[in-house]
Amino acid sequence: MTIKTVLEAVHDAMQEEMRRDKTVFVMGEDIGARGGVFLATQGFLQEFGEDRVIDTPLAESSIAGVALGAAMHGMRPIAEIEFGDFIWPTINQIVGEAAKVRYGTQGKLNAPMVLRAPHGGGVRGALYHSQSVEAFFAHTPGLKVITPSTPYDAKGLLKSAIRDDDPVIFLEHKRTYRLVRGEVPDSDYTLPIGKADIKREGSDVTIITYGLMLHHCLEAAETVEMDDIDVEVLDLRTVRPLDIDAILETTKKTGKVLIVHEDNKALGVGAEVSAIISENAFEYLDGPVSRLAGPEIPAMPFAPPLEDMYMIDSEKIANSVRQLAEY
Amino acid sequence: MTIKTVLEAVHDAMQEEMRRDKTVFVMGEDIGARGGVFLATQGFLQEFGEDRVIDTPLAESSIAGVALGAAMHGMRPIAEIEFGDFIWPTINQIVGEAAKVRYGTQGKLNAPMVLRAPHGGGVRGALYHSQSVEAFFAHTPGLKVITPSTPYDAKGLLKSAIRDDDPVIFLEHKRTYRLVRGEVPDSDYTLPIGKADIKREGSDVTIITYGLMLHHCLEAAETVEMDDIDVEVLDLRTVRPLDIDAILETTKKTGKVLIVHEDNKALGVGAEVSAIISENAFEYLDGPVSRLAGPEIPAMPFAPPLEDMYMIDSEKIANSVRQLAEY
Amino acid sequence: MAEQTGNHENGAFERAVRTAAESGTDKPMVSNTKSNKQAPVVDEKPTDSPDLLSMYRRMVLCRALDERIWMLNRQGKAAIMASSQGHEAGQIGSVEALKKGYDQFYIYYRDLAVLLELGLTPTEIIKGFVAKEGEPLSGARQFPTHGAHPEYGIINLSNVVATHIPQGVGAALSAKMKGEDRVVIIYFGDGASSAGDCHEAMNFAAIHKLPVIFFCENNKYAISVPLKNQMAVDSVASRAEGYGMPGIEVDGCDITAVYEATFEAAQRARSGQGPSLIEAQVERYLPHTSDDDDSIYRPPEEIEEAKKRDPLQMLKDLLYSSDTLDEEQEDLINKDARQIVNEATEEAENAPYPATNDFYKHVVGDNPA
Amino acid sequence: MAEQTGNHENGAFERAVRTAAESGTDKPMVSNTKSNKQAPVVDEKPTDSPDLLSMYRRMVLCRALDERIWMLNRQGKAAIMASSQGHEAGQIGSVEALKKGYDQFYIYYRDLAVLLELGLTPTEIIKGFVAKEGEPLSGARQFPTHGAHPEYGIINLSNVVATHIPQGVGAALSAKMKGEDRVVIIYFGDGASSAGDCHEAMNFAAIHKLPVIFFCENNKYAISVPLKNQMAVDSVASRAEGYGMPGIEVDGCDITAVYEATFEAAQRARSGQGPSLIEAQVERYLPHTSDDDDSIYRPPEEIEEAKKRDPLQMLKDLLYSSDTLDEEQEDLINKDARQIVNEATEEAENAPYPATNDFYKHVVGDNPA
Ligand SMILES: Cc1ncc(C[n+]2csc(CCOP(=O)(O)OP(=O)(O)O)c2C)c(N)n1
Ligand SMILES: Cc1ncc(C[n+]2csc(CCOP(=O)(O)OP(=O)(O)O)c2C)c(N)n1
Ligand SMILES: [Mg+2]
Ligand SMILES: [Mg+2]
Repeated sequence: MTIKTVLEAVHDAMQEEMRRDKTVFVMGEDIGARGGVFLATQGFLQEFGEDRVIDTPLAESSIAGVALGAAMHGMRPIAEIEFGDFIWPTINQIVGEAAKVRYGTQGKLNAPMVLRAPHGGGVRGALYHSQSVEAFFAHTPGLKVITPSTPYDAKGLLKSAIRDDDPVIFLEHKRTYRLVRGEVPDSDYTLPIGKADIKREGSDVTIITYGLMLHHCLEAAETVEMDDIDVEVLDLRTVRPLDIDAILETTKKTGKVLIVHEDNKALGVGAEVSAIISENAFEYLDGPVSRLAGPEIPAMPFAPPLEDMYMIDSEKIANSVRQLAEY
Repeated sequence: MTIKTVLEAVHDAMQEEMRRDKTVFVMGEDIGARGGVFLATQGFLQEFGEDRVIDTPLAESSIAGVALGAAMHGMRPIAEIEFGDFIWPTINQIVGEAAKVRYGTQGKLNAPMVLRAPHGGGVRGALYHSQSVEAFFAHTPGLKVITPSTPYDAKGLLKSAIRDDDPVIFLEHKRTYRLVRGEVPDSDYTLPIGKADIKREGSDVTIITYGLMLHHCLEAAETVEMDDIDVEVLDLRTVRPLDIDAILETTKKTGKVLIVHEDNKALGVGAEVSAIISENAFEYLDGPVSRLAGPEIPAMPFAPPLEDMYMIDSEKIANSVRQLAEY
Repeated sequence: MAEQTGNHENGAFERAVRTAAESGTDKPMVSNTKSNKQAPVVDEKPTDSPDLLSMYRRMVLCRALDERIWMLNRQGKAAIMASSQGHEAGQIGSVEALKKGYDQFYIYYRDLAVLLELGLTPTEIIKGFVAKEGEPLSGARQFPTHGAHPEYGIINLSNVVATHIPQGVGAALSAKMKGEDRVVIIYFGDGASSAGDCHEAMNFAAIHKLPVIFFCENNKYAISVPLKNQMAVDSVASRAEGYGMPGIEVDGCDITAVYEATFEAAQRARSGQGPSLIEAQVERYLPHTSDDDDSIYRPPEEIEEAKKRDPLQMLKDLLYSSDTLDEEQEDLINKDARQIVNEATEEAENAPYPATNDFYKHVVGDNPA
Repeated sequence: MAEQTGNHENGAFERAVRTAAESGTDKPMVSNTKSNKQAPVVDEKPTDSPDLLSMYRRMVLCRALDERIWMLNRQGKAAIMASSQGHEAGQIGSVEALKKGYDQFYIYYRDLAVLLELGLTPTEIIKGFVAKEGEPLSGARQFPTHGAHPEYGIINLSNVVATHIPQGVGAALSAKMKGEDRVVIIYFGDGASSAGDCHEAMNFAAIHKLPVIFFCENNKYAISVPLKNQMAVDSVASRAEGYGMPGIEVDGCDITAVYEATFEAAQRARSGQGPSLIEAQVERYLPHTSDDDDSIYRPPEEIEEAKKRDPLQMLKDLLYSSDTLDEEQEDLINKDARQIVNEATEEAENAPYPATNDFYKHVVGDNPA
């Protein structure tokens, strides 16, 4: 075990997979000599050469489309979109095309590609360097969408994503990159896509969350311990497919669920989790399935007091937990 | 009052608005001499000339982007995307840009544009002429998303969309175009964006739906009348903003809600409606908020028996209603 | 990566090949007539001078098949159809210049002749139009001609115009990375050239000198939108220079001209000299699709004029003038084509609809979402 | 459509103008020095020979402001900064050739000099970088320099590279439809030229002969990606022909060359002859932004070499050689610039953060979603 940051975990996962499998390669803007704007591919150009480390033109649709083409022909591209906010031009190639490759060819073709992007806010990134983008992909059959929260999860899940035979959208919360540290095994390991993880056991209230928010939720859980509220925290890790079993199990255990995410509320991941619980665990509920999510404004404003208003922190979460516990 | 089809209603709404307001114009593929692939702009070129009826190149991102630019400078473009399935390249300009114009300029600019697209299936359109696309836009603060079901609603709401000062996504279910007829006032009228409409009153179970499905839901409501189930049918009409008041009111009335839509289930509009109900009307529920939605495959396959498996019909709806009624 | 697609209906196409052989010409058969009985032929070399008579025969078959499908549509039996009539020389001439079963063909909906050339049988193709079991590209999940046939190097993923252009470039990137000398040809219309994806893909291919042939079938219309509303220039090929690759305009109704241009572009691609953009000037004789009514926007005289350069007629004239074809033979070829198409129609129509049991399959690999 | 943006801090910029006047030159002041006291000047005509000394003064101010913001960033006070150093001649020369307060300027993040030229004060600009109340473009909701100032014709909606190119074309379409003779200039980098939106927008503008100037500030890098990985050609302007518009390469460090090229393009645009693509070859002296470290990917010698054509130095040399500037004057200009920037810095730093009471406002017009 070694202590790593999320960024290091992402870097190492790619590096190890590229060493392991010659068909794995990376492409994206500034990933070559620059090593990526966040340095996720630092040293890759030197180690793997410019054939496998492709600095692309500023053209996101083709980054996705070229990766998709290569993936259908035996390669395993990892395409980086520099910021989640610039991922929209890939929707046509990812939601429209990659997600339907297998279905539309009756399984004759498949597309083992990973589309990585740092996303999320709380980094003074303003409207265009803070957006959460998971909901768009999580709505789409044919895709898998991963939103890790810890170095351990990030590495194990990214390796699984790279080895997966279908398109995987891998969304790294950029605020976790250097902020979140944790133990990572030194040996090779993978984690299953589509499995949630109980990050804290508890019996009174469940918080379901993912990504950066996991850490605020854990903090909030500590806080409300003083109020004698015993909180279970379920980290979804994968937002498509959702781990329905895990969601229902914790719901049945506590009877009270709060879903927390940074993304806008309407039609976010929380809506789906809530609907799943209503449909499948209605009788176990001791209180309304509740959501605490980003406000219905477009991403977060720049000026610090405005950004702070947007971001969900442990205090806001603790308040919501208390409310639910009292219900 | 005159009996019109949905297609005629859409055509008339645009024609009347173009006559009323010189800043309104249409742009899109084949909308000129061809009058649009569905003939929604038939006769427009002759009446309004090619300055106001612009046949564009096959380039959806620029259709949205050019419309947005024109809208920020005093025009009211109605941009047509030929099929919903080709709307993905506009996401960057619509979700990324148009939705944030007002917020990102602190209200100094706004974008009174309409993006129209025929969408939805049940027309033997296969994977790429059947997709439902509302969820992507409905998730986005700054946008309004309209999904009309009747000629009356289509005309009144499209006029409102054209007169609205913000970007409106107007999604016409292509199966309703010629299939659904209804009375339309001969005089000018508009309908409020964001107001749902009770299309059938009832007391036992509520169905919440929109678009083509409304008609199947009404049919199902008739069917289950024989089982002594009195169904209320709420037509959302606008899927962003959702009419929360109307949703809660009918929930409180019947205590049992079934949401029906053709779009894929996960993170669809139904998820949000369900979550809203859980959060705000938990105590009024006599049964689990349920969803009947398109299966989790990418749009509908081509061969008739496969397409039929995808589509939700009144029988499937009636069964779900019976289940819920018995709960 | 690829699963087997199941049994193919081979009768009709086999017969086409047999008929061709029987009809006896002076020229030897081109080496790459294909039979579906054997596995797809890998790495077959195109020759310098293709067998024109054989190409004529295949063109006749394609035209007959195209007409039949259009008719089936008019009878309410076949779904939407985008006719290849007027495009055949461009399609057949270009395929002929490439290695079947090895090179990759990123096609679009109008490429009926490419499908035939690469090995799909008329029966299989008609099955696509009537959505029947055994349709080899998508199992009739998709519109006719869409899906993929990896063994034949056919990829036609979606109806979304121009999305396949970057994908084809990705296929070429893969070939280059693997050190294969495979060429990827990407077919698309004039309409597709306006899309951002076309620009991004061409630029990418040029930067990396990828083995790609961008093959534009310019029929001067994107549905109803004429060229003048699509671009302020006369030629799509003129864009090539701005990407740093050769742009070649070629008469797309002249099959030998197309063959030669494609052959040269393939040589450039295979020898590491990078992509080329070929603009084949073709004609569209029918409405955009069977759903369209071109009389609203297109003067009939224009179509009459276009018919003067019917690629079928042009090739026939050439064969007559070189005494490679006579009337008797022509009749035989026509008759055979009709018979093949008749049999294919019957077989396809009599086939059942696909079973519904795999409706939920192939969304993702193992654990469905 | 536009709301008032509230009070502007005018002191610094007014002083710049006054200083310019006081410093007394032989040439008359150009007519379009601006004061924010009065309403934006509409339809001011550019002249054939702009006042070089005045332009020099403004360039000095811009450079001083740019250096200050960079420093503020290094002190942890200012947010991310994309420096305009090396781009100033391209920016000032082009604005000078257009009608301020009438023509529309679709800019991108590196266009600091354009903002100054169009009327933003140094205080207002610094407020953007320190996210303070009174920031006129977005109320500090957005990154510095982003938002809009309709009265000045400044639009810089987003950080998403190239999205503004079709938007600018839409603005030009609007002008054409309304029968105004407004020109829209769209500034973008070499990196943006790779994006699909750039292609689609240029094509659209050319088809409709819209009054647009596509102004590419080619500094040979998109962050760390050098031209050779962005395109297989030497010049962005070479793409113009493929769209049917003139493509002009111009030395972007030579302010008069830029002025003339833009002036001509504006005349073409205003007289209905359609768009032009100007490629101004400029230099980037600093890392991509203050977040970047260019030593990883850029040889220092390259930057040294680039500094030999520093636009500020080039203009200064020209003024010295024509005896329009002497050392005393130069000192005065520098001193004034420093003072303006000092005062602006102080004013901006002392301003409060924006109030949070309109946090939920301006999502949509009336009924918030
Ligand atoms: C992205 C996209 N936009 C619009 C359409 C609708 N559409 C289908 S074919 C077509 C015209 C294509 O013209 P062209 O590329 O010239 O090919 P042609 O049909 O003329 O061979 C259009 C607009 C589509 N399929 N995809
Ligand atoms: C669509 C998009 N992709 C990526 C980025 C990240 N990014 C910001 S600036 C930049 C480089 C732009 O280079 P260029 O257009 O040449 O402008 P320059 O900064 O050199 O003036 C990139 C890749 C972005 N902002 N938008
Ligand atoms: Mg065409
Ligand atoms: Mg640059």
